Amino acid sequence: MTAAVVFGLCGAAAAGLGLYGAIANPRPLRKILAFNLLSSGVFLLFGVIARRGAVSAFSGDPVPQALVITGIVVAAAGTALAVALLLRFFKATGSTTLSAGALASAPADSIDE
Amino acid sequence: MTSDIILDCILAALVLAVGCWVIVVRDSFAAAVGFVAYGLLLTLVWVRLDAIDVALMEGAIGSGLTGALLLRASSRLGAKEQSTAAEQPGVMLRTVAALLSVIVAAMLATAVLYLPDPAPTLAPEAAANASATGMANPVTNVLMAFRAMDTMLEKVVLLVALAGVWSLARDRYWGGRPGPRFRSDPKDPLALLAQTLPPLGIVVGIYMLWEGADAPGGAFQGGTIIAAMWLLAVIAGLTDTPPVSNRRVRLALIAGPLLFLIVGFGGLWLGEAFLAYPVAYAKPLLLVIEFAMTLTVAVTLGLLIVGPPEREGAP
Amino acid sequence: MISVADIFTVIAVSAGAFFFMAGSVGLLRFPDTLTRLHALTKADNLGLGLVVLGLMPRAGGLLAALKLASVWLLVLFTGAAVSQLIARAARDGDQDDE
Amino acid sequence: MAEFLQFASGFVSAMVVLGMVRIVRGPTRADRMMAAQLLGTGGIAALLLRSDITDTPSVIDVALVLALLAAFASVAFVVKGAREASGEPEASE
Repeated sequence: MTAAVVFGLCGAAAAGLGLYGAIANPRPLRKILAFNLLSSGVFLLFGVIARRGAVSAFSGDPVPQALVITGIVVAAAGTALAVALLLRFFKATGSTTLSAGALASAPADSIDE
Repeated sequence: MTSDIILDCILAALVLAVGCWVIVVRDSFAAAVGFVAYGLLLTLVWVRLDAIDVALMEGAIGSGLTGALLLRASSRLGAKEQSTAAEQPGVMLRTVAALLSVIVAAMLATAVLYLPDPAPTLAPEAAANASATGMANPVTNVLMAFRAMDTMLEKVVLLVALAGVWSLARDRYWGGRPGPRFRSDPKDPLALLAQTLPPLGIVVGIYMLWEGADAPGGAFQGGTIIAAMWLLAVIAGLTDTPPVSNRRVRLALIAGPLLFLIVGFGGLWLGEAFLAYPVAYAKPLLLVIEFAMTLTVAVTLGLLIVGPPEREGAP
Repeated sequence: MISVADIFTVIAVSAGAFFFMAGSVGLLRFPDTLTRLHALTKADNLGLGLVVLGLMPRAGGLLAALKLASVWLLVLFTGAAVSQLIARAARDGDQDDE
Repeated sequence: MAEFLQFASGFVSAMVVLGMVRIVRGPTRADRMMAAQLLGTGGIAALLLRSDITDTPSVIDVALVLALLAAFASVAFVVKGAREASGEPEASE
């Protein structure tokens, strides 16, 4: 049992948790949160692969580490876009529901433009 | 060391416990606070995995920028959002979702347990070629030189995301200033914080960029810190967001990828390949690109977090 | 062979750990938000300060020691400002979640 | 010495975990935020100890970043608490 294995299993479980939250929680903001959990789990798996690739001079394989760094930034950008969409949707409809039935009953004039 | 493994197990269990709580807790604000804590714990995990560059990134983004973004979103949505909780999917769907998640997690866990041994690694190649760039930080080398194409395209992805955010503006606010105008109150401790912290933060950000050549750090970490400091000044009302049609803002947005492209085509022109750096000038060239990248990352992330234009720009 | 510096480190770090314990217990046991905030600021400032103080002689050189000190000063300053802000938010009617 | 610092780092982490119960219990948002703040400070202490144990000075930089940005999330909460919630208009238009 090494640190790599422990955190690898942790990453796998975090990815599973995130997947469950993204499907099962009806609230969009919570879906975004869950999605971030999912991506963090995947990043951890990359980290584990990097850690296992350690050779004498380096503490890890730098390629997966670099991929994770770009990944974290892209995940943050995706989160920002999703939150902006959600806030705009909330402003337009006054609700955050994603269910088609509830949206149809929203007053039409509240959707501007 | 056995005590290290015990600490690792505890840390992993803690990460999962906070993760579970973030998923199941009813209140969205509480979930967002949980996410900040989750980001902090992940930072510790990355340190334990000896990936200091990633730990810096996770610390700056996970518990900093994204955490703040989600906290603000949850308070802007307010109580209205709770009512959506009534649409809890049925037991059937939840069971299927749980089953699916368990299967995915189990498959990933199996993959972790049966990773090939010895592990494939590109570290020796990265070490062998480090002299070509003159920089000692292998991660910076990968980001800026060996996989420069990825990094450049990643910046383009950020720009597309920003275009997506801007496109949510109402027609009449197009090109205007994003976000609300926060009022400044000189007696507020927040104003003091926002006056004192950003100068320090910008120094730390530039230090990150500078250190990034030889030690953990780099353009992404530095840019993120600078973005956070700018956002702090905006929230405290000390400065306003610029109109997104501002030419200088747009120039800062494309500075990183543009410089990458110029250098890239320069490499092609000089006869080697796209993005091939002439070895004699590799280090100065990379430093210039990194500087432009820091600027671009800072401006892009900052504008992504403040959201679409909500007001008309100043005449 | 135990040097004076080592003894200093042990004492300071132990004291720091003690303040972290005090802060956590206070955060858990104190009856209302503002008293809990009081407990928290103790841990923030003294706990970390003592840990930093203990580690400073072991840091490799003046620059590293200064960096340690600057981490503490940063936490001290932001902690003070943020505690003020949290206290204000709590006073101005903070809604319960449950 | 390394053993002592290791123990201290474990102890500080354990205490912070104890404090994290407040994130779960609440009841007010300020309480949750405070617990997150404590976690940040404890995490910084653990990182500094870790940096000493493993002799990796760059870990101090991680602590520095946490020290800078931990306040940032709290501020995002406070701005909501102090301004938007108290009925003040967000925008000055």
